[in-house]
Amino acid sequence: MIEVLYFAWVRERIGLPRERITTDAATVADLVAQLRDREERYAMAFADLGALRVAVDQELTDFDAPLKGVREVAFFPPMTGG
Amino acid sequence: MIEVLYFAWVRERIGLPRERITTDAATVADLVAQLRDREERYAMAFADLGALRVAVDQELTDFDAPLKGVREVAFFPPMTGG
Amino acid sequence: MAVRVQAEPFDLGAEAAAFAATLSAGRRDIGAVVTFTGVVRDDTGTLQAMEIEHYPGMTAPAIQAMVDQATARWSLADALVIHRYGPMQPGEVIMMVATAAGHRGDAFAAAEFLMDYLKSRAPFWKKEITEGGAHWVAAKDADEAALDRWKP
Amino acid sequence: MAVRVQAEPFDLGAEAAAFAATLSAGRRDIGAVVTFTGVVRDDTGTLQAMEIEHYPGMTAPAIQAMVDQATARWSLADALVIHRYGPMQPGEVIMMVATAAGHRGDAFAAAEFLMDYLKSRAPFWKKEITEGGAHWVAAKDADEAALDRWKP
Repeated sequence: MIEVLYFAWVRERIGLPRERITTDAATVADLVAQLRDREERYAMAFADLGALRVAVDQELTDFDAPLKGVREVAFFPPMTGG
Repeated sequence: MIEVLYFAWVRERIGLPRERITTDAATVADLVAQLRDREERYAMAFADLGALRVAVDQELTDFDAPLKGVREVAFFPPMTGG
Repeated sequence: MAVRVQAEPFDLGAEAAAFAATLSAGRRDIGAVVTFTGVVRDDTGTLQAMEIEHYPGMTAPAIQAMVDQATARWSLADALVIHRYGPMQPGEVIMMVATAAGHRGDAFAAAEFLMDYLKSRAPFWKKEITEGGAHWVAAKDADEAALDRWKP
Repeated sequence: MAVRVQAEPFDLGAEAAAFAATLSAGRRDIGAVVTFTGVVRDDTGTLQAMEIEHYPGMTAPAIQAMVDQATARWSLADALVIHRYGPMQPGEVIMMVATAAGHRGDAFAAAEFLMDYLKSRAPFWKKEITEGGAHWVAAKDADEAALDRWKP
């Protein structure tokens, strides 16, 4: 069971801020592929991975990061703080 | 008649902060040569021109600056503000 | 080395004074204090509000990691980062970085480094609300490129 | 664009707050405020006092010319320079630069430019008074070299 979080327009497109997902995905990319297959709103949110960033257990990482032992995955657009 | 000002250790070596000098010197360098010839304390203060800076009418300039029409010349070490 | 992530407005002058006060208490090796303050800008006069979303669990640790990097890289006596989230008005302070060091070079470099990283690596997202609607501010290529100068 | 040359101590927080207040009154094109504050440092614990001499007729106009150069070179909304002269104690504030701009790059660059020029081109001379006596602080090669980066 992984806690999946969405922020900014990813959250708005998917329509919820977080959800618990039971998955056998080996990597973040695998998880994204499973999410895309769920519903149109997920497919839309994950249409362009180049426009997305991912954090695994609250650390920025890449889409090929492994999910073994991971508790939390977050998807969001490039940050715009400061 | 030119108002000549001295700052920091130049002032201390010469022993006064300012004086009025009547001179026919054409350039700052000529004025320095005349001052050096005056007394030992001037010769000491102007021993190394590389260690000095000059302002003419309150603008930083070089030792070959002309003195025609000038009202004020100031001698001092490199600045250390900020 | 303090990091604060908060919704509440704060005052540049009060924070700068408090930062300087902790410095001047007891230590005499500080010659330079730099502050950067980010303000909600409204170039076109159409901005009604700015809203900043963040990632609560990640934000403060991510900023602390940036401060730790800055401390490892430059000779810093102290550093402070305050970043707000939630709704704010044009003219309001969004965030602030302060650095203190023996020499100005370290204080300036660390403050610019922290700003560049906060812009592109801290989990904040800005939304602009105008009469025409709301939109998420896009990341700028220039902000991403600014990180290059800090590569070892 | 204010320049103040004064003997009186001043407070970083109060000056930063006043600078920001004039900015936020009415204009909304400012996104970045940078301050630099110089403090009397005493690394060795032997400094009793610092004394700064200056060239009264030249100081303020020379600094104003630097501010004008900065304004011509970067897109600045406002700038402030305060520099003290006379005696001061370790830990006291010597001087301050503040810049305000639409974007952080302009505000940082103008503040660093002003600092580099103030260090080597404004007519101030520092004297350190220690138990062992008084001596004039020598100009640093590094401060002179710092000006090179601003050459066009």
